[in-house]
Amino acid sequence: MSDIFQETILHHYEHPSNKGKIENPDVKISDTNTLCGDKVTMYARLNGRVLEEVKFDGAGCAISMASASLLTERAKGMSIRDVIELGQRDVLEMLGLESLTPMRIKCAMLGVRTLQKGLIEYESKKPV
Amino acid sequence: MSDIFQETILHHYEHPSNKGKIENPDVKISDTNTLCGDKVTMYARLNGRVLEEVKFDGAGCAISMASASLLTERAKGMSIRDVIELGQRDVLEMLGLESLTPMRIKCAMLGVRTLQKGLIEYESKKPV
Amino acid sequence: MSLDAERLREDFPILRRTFHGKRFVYLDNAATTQKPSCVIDRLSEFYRLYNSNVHRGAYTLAEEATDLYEKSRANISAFIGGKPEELIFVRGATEAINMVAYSYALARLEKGDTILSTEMEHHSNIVPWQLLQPHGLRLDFVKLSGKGELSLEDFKEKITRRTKLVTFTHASNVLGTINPASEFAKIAHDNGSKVLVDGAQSVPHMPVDVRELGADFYAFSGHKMLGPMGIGGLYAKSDLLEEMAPFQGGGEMIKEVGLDASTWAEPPQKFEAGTPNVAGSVGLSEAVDYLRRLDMSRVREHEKRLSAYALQELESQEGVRVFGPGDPERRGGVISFEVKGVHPHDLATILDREGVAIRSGHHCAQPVADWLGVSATARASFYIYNDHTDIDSLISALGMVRKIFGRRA
Amino acid sequence: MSLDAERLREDFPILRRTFHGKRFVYLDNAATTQKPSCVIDRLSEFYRLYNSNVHRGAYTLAEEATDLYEKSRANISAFIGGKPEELIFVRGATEAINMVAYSYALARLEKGDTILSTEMEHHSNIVPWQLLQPHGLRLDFVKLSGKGELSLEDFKEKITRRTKLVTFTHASNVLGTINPASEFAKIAHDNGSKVLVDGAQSVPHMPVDVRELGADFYAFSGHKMLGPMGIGGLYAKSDLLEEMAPFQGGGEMIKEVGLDASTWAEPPQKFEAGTPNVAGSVGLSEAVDYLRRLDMSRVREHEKRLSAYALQELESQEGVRVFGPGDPERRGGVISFEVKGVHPHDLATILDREGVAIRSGHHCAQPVADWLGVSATARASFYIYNDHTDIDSLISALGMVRKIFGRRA
Ligand SMILES: Cc1ncc(COP(=O)(O)O)c(C=O)c1O
Ligand SMILES: Cc1ncc(COP(=O)(O)O)c(C=O)c1O
Repeated sequence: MSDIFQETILHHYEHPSNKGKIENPDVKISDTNTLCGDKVTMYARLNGRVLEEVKFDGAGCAISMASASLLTERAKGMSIRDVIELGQRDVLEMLGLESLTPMRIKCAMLGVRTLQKGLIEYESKKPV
Repeated sequence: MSDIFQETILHHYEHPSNKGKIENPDVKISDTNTLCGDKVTMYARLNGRVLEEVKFDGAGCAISMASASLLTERAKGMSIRDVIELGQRDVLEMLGLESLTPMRIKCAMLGVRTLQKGLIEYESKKPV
Repeated sequence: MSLDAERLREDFPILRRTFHGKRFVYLDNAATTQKPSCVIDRLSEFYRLYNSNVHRGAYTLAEEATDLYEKSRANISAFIGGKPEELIFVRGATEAINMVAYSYALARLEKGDTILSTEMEHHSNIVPWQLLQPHGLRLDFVKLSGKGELSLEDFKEKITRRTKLVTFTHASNVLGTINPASEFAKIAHDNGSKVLVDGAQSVPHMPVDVRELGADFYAFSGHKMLGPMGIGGLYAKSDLLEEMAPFQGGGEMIKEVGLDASTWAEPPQKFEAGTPNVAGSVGLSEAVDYLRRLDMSRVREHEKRLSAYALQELESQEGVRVFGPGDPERRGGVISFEVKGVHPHDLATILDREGVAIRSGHHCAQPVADWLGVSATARASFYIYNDHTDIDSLISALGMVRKIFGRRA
Repeated sequence: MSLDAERLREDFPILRRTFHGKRFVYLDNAATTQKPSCVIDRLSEFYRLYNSNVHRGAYTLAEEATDLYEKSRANISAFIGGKPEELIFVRGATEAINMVAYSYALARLEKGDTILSTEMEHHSNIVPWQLLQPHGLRLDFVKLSGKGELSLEDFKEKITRRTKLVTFTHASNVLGTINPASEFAKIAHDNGSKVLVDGAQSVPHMPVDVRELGADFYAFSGHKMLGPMGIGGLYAKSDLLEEMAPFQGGGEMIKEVGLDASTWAEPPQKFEAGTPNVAGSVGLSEAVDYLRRLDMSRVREHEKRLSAYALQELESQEGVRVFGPGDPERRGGVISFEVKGVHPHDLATILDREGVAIRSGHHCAQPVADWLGVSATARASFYIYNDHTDIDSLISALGMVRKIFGRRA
């Protein structure tokens, strides 16, 4: 049954990676999934255009929390550009899922969309 | 067909009785049938509690005009009380009809309801 | 290829009824249209298999219903050239216009700003604006002229710097007149005014593209285009939806609710408070598919031909006077007329005995009746399932009217 | 005699569906209920035989439709103890409450007057009042206390001379709590305040008599009581309807329209602008007949028994916490709960795989969730076609939840 709650997701839900705050982060941004009430805050410390450290905080369902946790692992060391280009396919792949219903896809995308918004804001504020 | 447009109604529609104004009437009152746009003004001159003269003016469908016309004939000489007690059955009888649809009943009752309203107002204003 | 109305009638169960022993000839399509079996069946199917509340359920049925609802939105919006998120589901054209009145005009305009409507409007495009007058908004009306066209001259005169919104019907439900909507919209936009088009009598009857027309807002009713009752749409440009205030408050339209303050969901949800009429949206989407299969240009051609025939036949009748423009190119399939010496209600009653359903009255457009100088008119209005034989029935029933009233006149 | 839910299920085609190979157990009745065949068929019949616009047609079909519409109004109004002319047809409870907000509160109250709502309300009974705050009306909320009851003490404290309207839900859609509506109404009336009761969760589930309750306004949704989507009612006392201002402007609600000014039709028409949802009214009337045949006291008894069983079973599960009052006498068939360590969404997803449909979220009542100190709850809600076996399915599906999440916790 429920292939959706397989090992990776449950593991990251119960033992999230990089959960917590970053002191004096370059990026700090929160968002909620209105439909569900999932809440997430994404933190990043940058070195030039590269994400040196990524953390998250929040509360929500297994899908939203596991995907935020997986994202922090994945995004570390990536460039801003590459993180901004992450899409649904990438997130599903991280989660080890083939598909999700439209409702749950929103949970899965909460972390990455939030981080992307934060990076875009960061870029637009940075003196060129 | 259309027993509704029988002789009496067509006659009174085309040759209405007592159509016109009464100068210095005791009762003068207008009303419209919103659904149809039928308009009627009823006039009455009273002698004590008896209607001595009744006229009507207005424009509308055959049913409303014929029933107003028939009413002026019928009401002449009646007491206020008796006019106020006239109901659907009486009006249908005057028109020589057994029944009317709810929509057309409103047309048929326009004249009598208006005159009744006028008489009630007249009574309430009269010093006792 | 023209429409085969006789074939199409088979899709409409109600048209198999008889009244007073006569074949049913339904000519009150401007009021509401009949429904094809596919729409009726789709509604049943929805309730038998997919009925659920939308957007919030985490179970399969709710996902299915949400999917149906949002696909219906996209389909119906595309039918008039809009994007999915530009369509708000409402009860009908009336609610659509009231929404613009409250959420845009009342919330965003300033005291002294003017709304320019016209004398050709349905009450739904007059009364909502009158209700704003006590709040300091002004209201003016473009005049009727000629055989029942809006006066372009008067329009240009009445539009001023204070005119923030111009609102007019795409097609008149009394005179049949089709207004040059894109021309009017251009004048309004050049003046810096927003444009609301009442499409209740156009979306069902001709190809409509809101972008080509240049409408900022566009209102229509599902029940006048083969769809169920209780569903319709307000198209609005995205940037306007962003800036508009909510209309009704409640579930679905919020982002977060606190006791002190709340924030709103993104459009279109922001304007859809409460449980939506999902079944209605699905039924209307089915109606749109049906119309699309017929092809709206052919629908328009069909009605043009019918109108031409009806105009010609009616005008050849003694004592009959037809209102509105004479040229079928410039009018829709709505024909108001009067028969000398016979009140429209009496006319309608006699026609009903012959199986012919027409409307009589002011058709919720009293200012048009006032302009015509009548208190009521008789009105025949056509749709895809009407054909020449229906008009022949109408004409022969008018013979009966003459028999009853005429011999005495 | 108690309800035979298994027999009743045969009337509901959707309940024959299976999901993921499992029998469908629908436990989201507080969101919307399923429809019996008689309601679905009645809708089809309306469109196949009686579809017409109402009130204005002079032909037989329009008379028939008008008759159906007004008989439906009388029937539905009588179901809650009202007179025909006291029932306004609306889309649902949300629109009903918004109508009171605009037509009564905004139009008739004065700056500084207060509306007293409660922390127990659905967003539909919070946001419409918040939208009035910029117009100078004040808003206050009676507190929740105990296991999820409204604090009588706080109510008595918060009601002041400026409190012109008290509004509260008859039954909570999250906690299940049934409020002592007539007691509250009496306090409000003694204070000179009008009373609006949100009956969305009561009319479907128990005998309701607006006069006994002492409600001045009463709001409810058809889709939550076996009826179609897109139809509901606002009951209001006649004298209030007289004094209220129109809500939406348009056809049907007018007496006479001039360009300068218009006059209004009598209630209820005054509040029903635009073509009404006649089919919806007919479908809801059929639903009311179905419920009347079942007998609303038996419906209430049935749900009470089900709730008692569900409460007992849920509370005996490890890690399950049930919210709301414990006594089935004082609660309706709505049970919110949480399972330790499992987010309500994940719970709902796993249950769905077992064929059990429950809701998770804030249920459009964020202040209740805030009071409970959670961001979401799981909610099972019952209706006439549910029975003990459905609750057994729920409980055994919870076992699956434990299997997946539990072994790790
Ligand atoms: C031109 C026009 N506008 C608006 C309306 C109102 O539509 P509805 O009654 O469906 O809201 C109608 C039809 O009644 C109409 O003909
Ligand atoms: C208590 C309560 N009030 C109001 C509503 C709103 O009803 P609707 O969405 O049908 O307008 C609901 C249901 O959603 C409810 O549970």
